[in-house]
Amino acid sequence: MNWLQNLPDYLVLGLTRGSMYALVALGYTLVYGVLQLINFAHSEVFMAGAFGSYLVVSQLAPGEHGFLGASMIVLAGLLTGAIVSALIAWTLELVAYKPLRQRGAPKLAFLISAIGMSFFLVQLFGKLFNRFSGNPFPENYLDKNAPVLELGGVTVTRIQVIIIVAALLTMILLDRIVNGTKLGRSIRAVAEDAPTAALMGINIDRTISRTFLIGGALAGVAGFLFGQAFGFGNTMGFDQGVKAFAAAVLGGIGNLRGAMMGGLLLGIVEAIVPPLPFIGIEWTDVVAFVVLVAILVFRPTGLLGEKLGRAA
Amino acid sequence: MRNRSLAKVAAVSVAGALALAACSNSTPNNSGGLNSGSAGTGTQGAIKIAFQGPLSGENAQLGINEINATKLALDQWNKANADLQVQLVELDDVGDPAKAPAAAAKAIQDKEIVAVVGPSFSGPTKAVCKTYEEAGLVLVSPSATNPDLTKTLNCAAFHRVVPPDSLEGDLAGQWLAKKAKTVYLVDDLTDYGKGAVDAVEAAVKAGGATVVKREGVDKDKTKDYSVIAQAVKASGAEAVFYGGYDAQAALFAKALTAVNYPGLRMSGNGVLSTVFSTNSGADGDGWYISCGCLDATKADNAKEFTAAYKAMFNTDPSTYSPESYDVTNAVLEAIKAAKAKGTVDRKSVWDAVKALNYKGLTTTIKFAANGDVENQVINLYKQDGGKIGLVGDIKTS
Amino acid sequence: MTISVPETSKQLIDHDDVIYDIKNVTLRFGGVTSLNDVTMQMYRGEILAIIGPNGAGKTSLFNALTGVYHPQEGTISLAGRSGDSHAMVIGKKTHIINHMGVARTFQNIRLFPALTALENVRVAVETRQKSGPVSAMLGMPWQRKEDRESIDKGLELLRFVGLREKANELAGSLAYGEQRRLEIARALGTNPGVILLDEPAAGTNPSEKRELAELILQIRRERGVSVLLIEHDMKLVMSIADRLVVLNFGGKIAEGTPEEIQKDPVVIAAYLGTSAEEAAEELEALPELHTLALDDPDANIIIETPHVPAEEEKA
Amino acid sequence: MRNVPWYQNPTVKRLFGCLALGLVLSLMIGKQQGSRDDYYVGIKKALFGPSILGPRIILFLLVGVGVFFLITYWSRIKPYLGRPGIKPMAIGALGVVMGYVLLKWTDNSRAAADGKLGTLSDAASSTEGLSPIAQTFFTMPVPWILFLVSLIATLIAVILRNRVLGYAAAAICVVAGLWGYLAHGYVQSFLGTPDHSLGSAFQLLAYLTIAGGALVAARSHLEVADTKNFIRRAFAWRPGLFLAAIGSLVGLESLLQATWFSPQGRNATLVDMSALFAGSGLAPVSQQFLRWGAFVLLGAAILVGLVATLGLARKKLGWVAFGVGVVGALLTLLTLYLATGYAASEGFEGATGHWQNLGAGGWLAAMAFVMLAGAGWIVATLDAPVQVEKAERDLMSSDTVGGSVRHIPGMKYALLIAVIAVALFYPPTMTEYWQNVLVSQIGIFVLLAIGLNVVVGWAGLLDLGFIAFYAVGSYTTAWLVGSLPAKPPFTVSPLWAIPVAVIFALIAGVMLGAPTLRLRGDYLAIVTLGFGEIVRIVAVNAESITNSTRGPSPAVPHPAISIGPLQWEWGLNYLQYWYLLLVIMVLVIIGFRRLEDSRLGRAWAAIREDEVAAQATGVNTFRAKLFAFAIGASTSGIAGVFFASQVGYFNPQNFTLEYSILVVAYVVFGGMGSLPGAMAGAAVLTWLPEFLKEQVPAEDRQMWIGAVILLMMIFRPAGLIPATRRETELEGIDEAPRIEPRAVPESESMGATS
Repeated sequence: MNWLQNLPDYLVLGLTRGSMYALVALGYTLVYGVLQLINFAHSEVFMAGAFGSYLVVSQLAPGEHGFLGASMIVLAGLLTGAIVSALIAWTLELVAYKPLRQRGAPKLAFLISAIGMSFFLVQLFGKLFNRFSGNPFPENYLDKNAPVLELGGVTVTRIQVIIIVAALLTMILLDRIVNGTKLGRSIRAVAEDAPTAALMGINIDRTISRTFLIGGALAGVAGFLFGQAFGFGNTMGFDQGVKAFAAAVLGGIGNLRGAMMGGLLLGIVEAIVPPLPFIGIEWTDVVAFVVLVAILVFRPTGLLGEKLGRAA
Repeated sequence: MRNRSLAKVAAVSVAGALALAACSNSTPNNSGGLNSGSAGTGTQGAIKIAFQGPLSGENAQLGINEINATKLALDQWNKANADLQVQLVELDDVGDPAKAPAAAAKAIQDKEIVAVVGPSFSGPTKAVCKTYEEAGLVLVSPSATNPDLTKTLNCAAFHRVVPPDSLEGDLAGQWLAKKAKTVYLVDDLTDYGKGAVDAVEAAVKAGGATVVKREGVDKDKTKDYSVIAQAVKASGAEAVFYGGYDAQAALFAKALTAVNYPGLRMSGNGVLSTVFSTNSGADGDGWYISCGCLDATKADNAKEFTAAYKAMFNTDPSTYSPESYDVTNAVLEAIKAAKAKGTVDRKSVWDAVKALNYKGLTTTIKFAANGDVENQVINLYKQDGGKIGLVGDIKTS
Repeated sequence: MTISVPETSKQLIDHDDVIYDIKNVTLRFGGVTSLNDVTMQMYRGEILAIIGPNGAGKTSLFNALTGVYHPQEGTISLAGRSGDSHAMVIGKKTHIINHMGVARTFQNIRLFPALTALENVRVAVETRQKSGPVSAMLGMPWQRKEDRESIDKGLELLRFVGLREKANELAGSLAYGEQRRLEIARALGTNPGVILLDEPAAGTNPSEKRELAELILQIRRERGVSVLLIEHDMKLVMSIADRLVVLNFGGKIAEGTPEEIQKDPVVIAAYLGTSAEEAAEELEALPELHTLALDDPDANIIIETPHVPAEEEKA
Repeated sequence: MRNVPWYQNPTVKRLFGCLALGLVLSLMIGKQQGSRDDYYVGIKKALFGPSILGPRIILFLLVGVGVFFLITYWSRIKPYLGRPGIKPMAIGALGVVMGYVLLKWTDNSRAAADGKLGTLSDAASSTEGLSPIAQTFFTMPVPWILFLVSLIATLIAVILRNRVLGYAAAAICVVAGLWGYLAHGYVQSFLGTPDHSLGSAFQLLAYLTIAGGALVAARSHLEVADTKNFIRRAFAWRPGLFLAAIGSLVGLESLLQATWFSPQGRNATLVDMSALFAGSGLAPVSQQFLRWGAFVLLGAAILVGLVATLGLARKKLGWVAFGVGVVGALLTLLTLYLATGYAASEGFEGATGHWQNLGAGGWLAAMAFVMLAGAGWIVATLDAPVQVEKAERDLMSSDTVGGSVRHIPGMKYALLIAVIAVALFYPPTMTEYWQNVLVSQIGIFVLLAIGLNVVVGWAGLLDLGFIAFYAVGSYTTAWLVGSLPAKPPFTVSPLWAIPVAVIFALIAGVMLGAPTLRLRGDYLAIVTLGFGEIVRIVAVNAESITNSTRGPSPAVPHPAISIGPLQWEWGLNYLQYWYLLLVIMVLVIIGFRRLEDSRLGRAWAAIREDEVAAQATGVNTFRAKLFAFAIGASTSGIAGVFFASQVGYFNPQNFTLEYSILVVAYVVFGGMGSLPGAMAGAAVLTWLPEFLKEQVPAEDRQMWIGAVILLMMIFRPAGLIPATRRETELEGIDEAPRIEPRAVPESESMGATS
């Protein structure tokens, strides 16, 4: 069977797609953990990362580069993406969330202010740069389609390796931060019980804004990877954001391992199910959402449940 | 023009209003007072044409390609015809059928507008054509290619200078069937993409080739074309046809290269643009593109147009620019013809458009009863070295 | 102590009519056993108090009785209103159990703060009504009649708890004690046969406590509603309860009249965290029992005036 | 004290924040647009483009610094804002600037391309033969000088609280406002084309507001104003007066200045029109109405209405005003109908039929008559004389002396009547473009917001796939009229599709709700979002049922009614749709208001507040939530029917996720759980993009809307019109105990019994 023969190829594609979902989903989950809110503008943080890294990479890329040079450029892209996105996320928290928190606004008001911020950022970036949907990153320095690995007919290209490795390293780093540092402990404490954490001397405001910084950096990494792999534009965030949010919910929102798992699972499902002969790629999103609904109906708090967040 | 005076503007219409009052007083007991109001309607202050198309939103680039050409044509016209100055009104319908009625209302309520260039897209056309018809405004579209518009819509106001998708798709399908035994069809789930692929599908089958599979990839939602590219490759099809627009086709082109797809790639007129060639770069080389249009940067009789366009907008003309240029010129000719016969109003321009016989850059504009041009040519293009070039008439290539 | 248990208390209790029949109920959360083999009965017309140290499983028992939690073992059968036949509780949804004649209040007040006091009560009253959305939109006569009835009943209940004047104020803006009473009024709105009060006196001042005790007695006397009570304030409990059940670590350790419980070394041990023998010895060291009432400074009164209710009755 | 690093100093932080604000503003404002060839060009233009102060960035940073000082010294500025008259002055000043800068002053695009004051004055100031009054006004700095003079005079009056200065300032403002208004009138009659521009009327109102500020300053006793209560007292002073006053103004405008009849784009006022039809075959009653009837009736209505509301022999005069108003309104409409019909039948050039070629005048007259009749009715039926007296005492000062007025008698009805009059008679005076926007954007989304308010606002369930039910309604209609590839068992007119669409949408709502309603908030959100997307994708892919992206073909016909002799078809006229929509909306609103105050409405509120407590109180939460979903969905379905038959052609693109999110934004922006709020939110946010078309590049509109939403949530998280619990429902029962404790005390009761 055709599909079965190509399954390993689809799996690799799903893994790359899923890694990026997971990176963005982690941002949703982190914020949900500390604020119990959907950060609707997170998709725009992701988009900003792509633009930010492009501005740097497009300056560095022209000319001949060896392997080391190319790696440096990729690293620079990852870093600038992370920095720009982290800054945008931090600003976002400062402008769209903090004032509302101080006023004790209803929960939906946060959602709407984030939506407002999202509209604003999409169009501001469109105005500042351009409104095309598929701007290409420089590619010549990278030779991104060069095969790195061939295993029984499955080819893994250079860009795929970069995406998976970068995502993996970033997630390991995140795990170290959350479980191994003082900041991580305060994030977990705030997620568990903010008032008590405050009594324990944790600065809630600072913890929240640093959580946004971390989530933003992850999205920025994803932004660069996505842009380098598929192109970027001011509207790239929305759909990617919706899927990543779905992935976060799938894994159990507020749960970091859940977000990683949800992202990978969603990516793989999207890559392997639609090419089935009796389904079709036009049903990709339907497949994704049906899987989501089915899982939620049987596990109302996602695959791994809400570990970081509070269960009601 | 800062110190314009209102007086010029007002002279005509005020005369009408005052006459209305004065005369009616003097002729009691019959309706003569009412009729005398017609004194004010004999001449017109200005003649306007409207352009309706997407000037914002996802599809803005196509609209901008077209309106630029329209502006160029008008500019040239107004320089050459001091006695028949024509102004342009821009109507943005975002390419969305639901937003089109508002744009149409704006055109209809401005009584000085006598003809409309557009709408650019088929969906908005369907939504507003009847409204225009009722208002007596004639439409000439440079790019609405859905076959229904001239088949089932039954809207006398509508004309277009491009062949319908069915014709283009038909010939593209025949060409594909000659080149490949197995064809994989991908559309972008839009009105245009689906229509084009429908026609290709039928023609490919009729030509004796097999359609391996037909799939759709959402134009707005998808950036990652790797799965569909892998599916195309896995199917082993000898050729793939993509029905959709430029930016997405470029993404698809890259994905196909990434999976090392060995077969033939082809697409329709929506892809013929610099956006495709710049975005896809080397990955787009080898793509064949069919289009019922002329590449204005290449065709011989269009050098002047290309130069003037580049001079005015600092960029090469792109998809549908030459068509739009032709449409605008044809409409202006119709206005001129109407003026020669008497007054320029919606009715007279309508009649003049129906009677047009104008040789444009892309085709000879002479409308059949259903609103399509009588003479329809489909050309084949190919991208090489990052540039799209003309191959020739698709029937003979 | 100004409260006196009415002489009629005994006559109000019908020991043949069991409301709740709880048999061997065990409730676990993961590895934690929250209720362990609890068996007890509640009779119609009685004021039954459940006491025990923090974490003893009192609120878990309430949640099991009202269908919020579903115990893994045992049975709970219920005849909510007088004349009802017994039906099983476990597995039924909360609102169904409420419809069977059980109303409750919460330890940490759970009103609908953005609704007015009257509306809070009306929500409860209207759960017994029939009219649907269509008749409401069309303004059908029977719907208007029901609407009227719910206002009348709501106001009557507000008057009963002494909040008639506050009918139009937002529940969230009421004083703490008023919120407690409003919660009781809301519970009564569903026309229950038994009302479960979860620490109704928590956080109220002594005069409010007296009013509350009066109100609880009134609920039974005037409305014929049996009362199941969780309370830490021993003074209150001892003064109004007919019978007490003591829980510790999820299990029932004692059951009896207030005076029996006060003398029970097992109970005292539970509160002191010692063995029963030690407790019996330390029974003299009365001030230690201070812990019984947690944050109530004059809780040790219970020992100082141990026999008040019983003696009054005998007299 | 811990040593704080300099960058954590709050003042420094604030300064940085304000400078950042300036930076962002410089990026936002202006026509600059990036390019794919040079990614830096947009930023370069935004920061270093030309401005009056060199590079733009300097200008905007200065703005930032200004904001910084404003915030920093806010505590010192704030006490001044409490001064009587400051608030109306500030609001009025803002209004004048808006009227001068943002709004249109003429529709005649040949006179002024963008129709704004600046461009119009270029042309008007040099026009021979235009009245000097207008010419002077339109000589450029004049309007701004007028504005500055008015503002400074008022400011002095407010600061000094001098009575004479106050009156003088008020007079200056009135003169300035009227001057602009008249100047516009002259231009309009000079151009002789009908006009829909609002600039001059708006600046007049704004000037009057400033004048009000000056008056308040002149009359106030104290240094502190209690504006809110002052307004309440002003409205409570003479119930209905506010309605009568607006009615009078509208009436005067209609009789003296507005266009009544405009075939072929001409401009005939009432006088012109009566002359036009004088002696023609038009029904005599209408001829007389045009000639003198309108003046006499409106004059009488204004006189009687004002006298009645001002309190002389109120009741009977109230009925008289009511009668005159009703007769006037009916006669106006009759005349408009007959005259247009007659003109068309006589072949008058440009006249095309009944109700066609009308200007705003007739409609404004009808509006005025209805308002005056309403004022009369309020006076006639009112029975709260005590409050009327009480309010009078404190009316003319805006300071705290007066105390607050709890209930404003008749206010509810006055507002209602005003809204109805405007909803009925304002749309016909708008341009076709705005009529279309009103119907196909504003109206439909208001209906959707009303529906979603049930789900989000009342039941507290976050539904991000609401547009799916709208799609179900639209496709059901298309199916029932036979426009889809899948054919129905029988075809009907779209209007009869409403019940079926309601049922289908309801079923869809229940189908979505039943399995998913046990999910908590955010899980529900993503599941509903998925559902919305699934519906859209199915509509795209199920070609044999929905005709995919091509949409219904042939187009969905316009609705028609034919019951026996009654034949009515909704053609291409947007107004007909508006009135149909109005009927639907009124029915839905009445139903929903009752629902909100019903047992289900309270159950929803209970669930929203505390679901566990609601369950423990016996509320069947699942059932109530399902009802919310179903009711919301069916409202959305009705909107879908309306949309399908109005547009005729649609495709799955009209049902994207963005719309679902927008509707949620409308509801929350307006005020969650508040019916007027949700409607206002939808109306404002659908109107805004159309308004912004005139102000900013089309591409940037969504950026500004995002900013507006963001600011709204930051500064007013409860929304435009926040929800309030309705106390009035208890009025009858509540009055007694409220008064009892106060009425019993010694003095009064003793006096009464002895």
